[in-house]
Amino acid sequence: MERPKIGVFSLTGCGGDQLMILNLEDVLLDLLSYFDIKDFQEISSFKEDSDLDIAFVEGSVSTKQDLRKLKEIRARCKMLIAIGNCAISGGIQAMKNGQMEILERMKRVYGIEEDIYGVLEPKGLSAYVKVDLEIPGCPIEKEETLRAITSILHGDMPDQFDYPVCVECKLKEYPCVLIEKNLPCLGPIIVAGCGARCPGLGLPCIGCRGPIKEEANAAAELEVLLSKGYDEEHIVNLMRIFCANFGEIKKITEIIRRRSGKGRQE
Amino acid sequence: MVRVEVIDNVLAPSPSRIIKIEKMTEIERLFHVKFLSRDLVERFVYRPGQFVEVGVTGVGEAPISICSWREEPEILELCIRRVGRVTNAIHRLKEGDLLWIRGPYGNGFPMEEMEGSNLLLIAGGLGVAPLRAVLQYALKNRERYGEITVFYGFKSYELMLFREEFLYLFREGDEQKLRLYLSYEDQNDEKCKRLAEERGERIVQGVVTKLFEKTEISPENTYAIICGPPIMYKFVVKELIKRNFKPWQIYLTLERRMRCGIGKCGHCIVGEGNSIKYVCKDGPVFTYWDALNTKGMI
Amino acid sequence: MMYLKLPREDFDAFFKNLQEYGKIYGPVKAGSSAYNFKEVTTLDEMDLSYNRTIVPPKKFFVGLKEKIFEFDEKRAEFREVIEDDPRKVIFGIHSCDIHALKLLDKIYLEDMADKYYLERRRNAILIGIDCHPDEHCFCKSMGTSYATDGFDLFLHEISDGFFVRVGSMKGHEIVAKNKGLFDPVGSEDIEEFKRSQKKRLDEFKLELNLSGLQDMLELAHNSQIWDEYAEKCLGCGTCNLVCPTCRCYDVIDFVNLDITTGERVRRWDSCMLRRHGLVAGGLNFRPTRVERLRNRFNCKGSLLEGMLNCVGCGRCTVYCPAGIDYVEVLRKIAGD
Amino acid sequence: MNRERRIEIAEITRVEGHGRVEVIIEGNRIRDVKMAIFEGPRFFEALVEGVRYDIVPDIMRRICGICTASHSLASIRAIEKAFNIIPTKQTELLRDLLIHGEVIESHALHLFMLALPDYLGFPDVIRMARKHPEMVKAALMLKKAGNLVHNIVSGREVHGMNDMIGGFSKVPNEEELLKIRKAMEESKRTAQLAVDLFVRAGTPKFVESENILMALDPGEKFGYIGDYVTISTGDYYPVEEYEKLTNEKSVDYSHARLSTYRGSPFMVGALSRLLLNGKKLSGTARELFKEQKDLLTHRNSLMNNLAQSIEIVHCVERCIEDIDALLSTGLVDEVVEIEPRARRGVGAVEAPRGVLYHDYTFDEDGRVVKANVITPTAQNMANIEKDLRIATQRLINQPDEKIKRVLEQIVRAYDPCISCSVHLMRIKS
Repeated sequence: MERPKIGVFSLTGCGGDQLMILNLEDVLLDLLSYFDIKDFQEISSFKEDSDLDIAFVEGSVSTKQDLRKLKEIRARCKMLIAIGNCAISGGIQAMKNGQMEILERMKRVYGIEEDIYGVLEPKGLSAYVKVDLEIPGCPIEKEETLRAITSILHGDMPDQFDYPVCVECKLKEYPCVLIEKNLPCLGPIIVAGCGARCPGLGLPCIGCRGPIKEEANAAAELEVLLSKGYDEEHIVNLMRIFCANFGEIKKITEIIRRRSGKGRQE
Repeated sequence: MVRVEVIDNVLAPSPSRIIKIEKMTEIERLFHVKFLSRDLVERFVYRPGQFVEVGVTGVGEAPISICSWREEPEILELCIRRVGRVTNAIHRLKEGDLLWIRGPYGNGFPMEEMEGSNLLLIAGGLGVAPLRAVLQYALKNRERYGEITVFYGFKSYELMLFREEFLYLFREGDEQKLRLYLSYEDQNDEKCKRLAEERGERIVQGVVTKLFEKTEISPENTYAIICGPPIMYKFVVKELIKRNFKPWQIYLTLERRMRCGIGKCGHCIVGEGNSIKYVCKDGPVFTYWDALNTKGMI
Repeated sequence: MMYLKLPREDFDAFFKNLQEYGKIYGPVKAGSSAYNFKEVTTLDEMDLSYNRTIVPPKKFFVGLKEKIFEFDEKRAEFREVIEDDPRKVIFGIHSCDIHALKLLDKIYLEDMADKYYLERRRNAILIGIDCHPDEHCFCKSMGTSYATDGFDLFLHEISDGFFVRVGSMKGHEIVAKNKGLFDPVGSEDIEEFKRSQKKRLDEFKLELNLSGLQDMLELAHNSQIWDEYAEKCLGCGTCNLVCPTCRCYDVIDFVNLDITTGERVRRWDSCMLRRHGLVAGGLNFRPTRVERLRNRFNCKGSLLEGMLNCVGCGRCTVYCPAGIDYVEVLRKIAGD
Repeated sequence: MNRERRIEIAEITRVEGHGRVEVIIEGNRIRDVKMAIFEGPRFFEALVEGVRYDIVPDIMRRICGICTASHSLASIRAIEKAFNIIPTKQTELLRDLLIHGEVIESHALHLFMLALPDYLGFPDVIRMARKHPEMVKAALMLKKAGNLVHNIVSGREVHGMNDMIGGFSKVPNEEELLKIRKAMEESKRTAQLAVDLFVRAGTPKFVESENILMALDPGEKFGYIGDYVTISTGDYYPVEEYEKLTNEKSVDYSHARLSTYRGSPFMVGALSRLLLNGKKLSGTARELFKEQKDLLTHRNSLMNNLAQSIEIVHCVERCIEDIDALLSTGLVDEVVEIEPRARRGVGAVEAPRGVLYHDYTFDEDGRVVKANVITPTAQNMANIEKDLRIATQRLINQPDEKIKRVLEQIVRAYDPCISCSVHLMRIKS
């Protein structure tokens, strides 16, 4: 079998998803040996501008330069795999999307009003190009990633998680932190695959794998958390950490904004 | 604990060799598979309308109805449409490759019970696959059945499954006392139009229910057997009821998510309140009477 | 049935002697108010006054998530994965959970027995224990508050020990082997047992009227009640995963790094999840939460397998993050 | 007329994040040295505005995938200081363990997988592994030992969640800690191998020049957490006054706004820590530090790699020491009451690549009013440019390719983490 030609790229993000691949210490060398690596800036100075069978891309599209780079990658690869929450939905940096204009963010942090970066409101890859597979997480899970890769090498597309963290939480027999500790757990609306890491540590799920697309009942989750005594603003901030670009969450932000009579902070 | 019938691991699939692959359409292929174990061939007794779980290692299993019927089931024919992960993987396989098979499962059509009666087979699209097994069975045991009428609807000539076979029956079926009617949906289908020129009384443009206009169907001593996309059932049943078919004269075969095929995994449960059934175990063949009593069945 | 008394001072010895029948699993505190069946080596690791475990003891017979096969493509091999020693003692199982296992037995063992379930079930010892209902228990209404069979031994606490019912040959063997630890029951013990059972029945607060339930469910097909609860429902699947009578499982294949070997895994599934009714090609037989919710209540309220598919353990209500009360829904359906 | 000569590294490889180097030479004079960053900004300080304190660390630790625990701890410490929360001894030990684990993971990744290929002449670790499989495997196991600390103490390798304000949600148990201990025992040899490799590799001298060094004062023992900054000039400041130290200024030789101390570039990171706090080292690391004292000069920033390797030895031993201390007293679950206050807090830790500051101001409900983060790479930028300038000047007669290789090596020696240093960095593309 000819080794698939791959590239690993990053747009705007923390580098944590590429790092998770490197964190597969036990199998890393074996895994990499299946591929003909043409571009992997984080670990290699070798670079070849060839066509690619698979491109792994992490990070969000947050600048015009990101967008240019993404389009170039898409044009040269057969299969585009978005790795991590940033590449799927814009990630944590999208948290204030629709709430604070990007230039306002620039002003607050850098004290300048001029757009020297060519900034775009952070979004995931699929907002701009066709994405063949999304591996969620902030960061991605090693096991899920490995299984996706072996599945692809086997000739198939991997089976993806489309059920909530609650399922895994029960499979692991963890006590429910929402019920037992009244913690603001987002588990019911967030995609599983992490093995319910946070509830397993007695912590609430903060949603780093993103919502179950077209399925998460965010409105009901809001009601549940309100009934636990959390204030609207905090709940919305919480949901927005990783899910700000999703329709259901946007809707909730709007509802709360209208309810509290607050305008956009501009 | 209840009485237990011990067979070896019922979830363990058996290796079967793909001995022939026929391309039927862009997305449908006919796989001829042969069991590797002689033992299994002997154990594998099935009736038309039953299905098998077909598996590809590393991907999973999918329920596929058996579309052939032979006394000696050394070779099974499976008409597989490429729609999901498993069927995609199956389509990537080549002649000589292995498929992993479990079964046969489900109740199948009550062929003995229908002996002495007329048969009306109504198939839409891929629904022709299980009905082909019924047809093969009935033709092999031709003397046991009365008149056989087949309605077969498809989108276009190119998408017609088992084209050669059915065109042969279309033209020569009368010799075996079989009346085959065809319907095609594509108005611009030149090849079908030519068939209509050839034998207009047996082919019509439109949906399969249009074929009821082509011929007199009597409910007298007749069983109707339907298989097609879910949307088709309601319309076909309506026509049959209009013609005084009783609900127990109508057989349907259903599709559901069936992970285990043996009434355990729970995915195919259908119905409400008083009537809840497993499609894989209690079906996939049901009468319309069952459907009337089981909400959500069709 | 055979009745014996296990004096309190022999309890510890009895527990220790059970170890020869396999690892012992008992109710252990998991959170501030939750319990799980976990392996225990001493009596005091358990809390035998527990109300309910998060997941039911079904996990001992159908693993929560377990490898069932390994395959090897090069060798054209499918190998079943069955544990070496399936012997287990489930200590302190409640009557409702015993009833649930009777239903699971019908599903997994009647025609085409599931080998994994069978092996484990045959090798497990079930030791029941009396419980006291809390505000969510409605097993009395479901007729499952008392187990007449389906266990090997059943322990009923009385003032100076346990009133023991011997429910099977295996149970009989155990008491025979531990003869010295058991006493015959005296008339006072019988009176105390009777009193305690009466008292226990009086403790039930929650009731559900079952009469005509299946008709009520069918008649509620178009009811607004489903919409109302579907709006509240998070669709998280918890109710199914904690249910002792839910039987659904899903199967997934994984490929190892060598790309030619791999495993087939089965995992508990839930009919509240979108994929449950989905077939290849994208058609979903239960596309919305309303349909899924209605389906779940219908399945639980049905007589599938010839018996009620709910044992009144209260888990689905207790663990529902949206606070949906199972009994409340059924009462509304029935118009109570 | 002098011809303009441009030397450009379009994208620095084997570093975290995206950066570019450009040098413009006119005749024998270097007109311009730029290290530009083309990493998209993420505006973390704006993201946490209005956010309640308890989810601030969850957001802020996502600034960086590599030094995630450092950001986490800096963030937590800032909040604890603002709310006057005093962590328990057990918490302090677990945090110490966590950050030492992080340094092992990060340094092992940098030294073996990113930097070493330079010295041994490979484009990457994958190709290096073909020639030196055993060494690379050992390095991966060392890295894994560091990650094991992340996993057990913070919950996962990247963006752990178990370390929180006031302590840890789930305190690791004895069995888990012993697992780390075992991994560390097994890592000792590889850790020392790293030192050998970098000593033997020899370090070029083309950047030799005066460097101002800056590091946190770790207190009694060598370490990575502290509340005061010590500087090679002899100055000493509480971290609350960090703005005096990291004054970001437009300087005449750069297009970027760079951190300078009293107008001069300075250096943070392993070399600074060793040279400023090395006398606080103990055990094998102390011996090695003494042995290599001559090599480890503050005048050669490329020595940062050797310093990192000695730090790994220190970290491996320290993890064992921390675990022994934790086990000797037994582990207990601790609950800390948190009462938000309308106050400011500054938390600092030594990230693997240098001092990291988090600074928050809260309102009375514990919501962030203002936040500021200064990363070590941002602080090093001015010094990197200074070194690039000096090296180019010395190698001016060499061919472009050679200069490029050297420049990239210099940047890499600082182990820059560009993606988290976007802050305060002005790009020019």
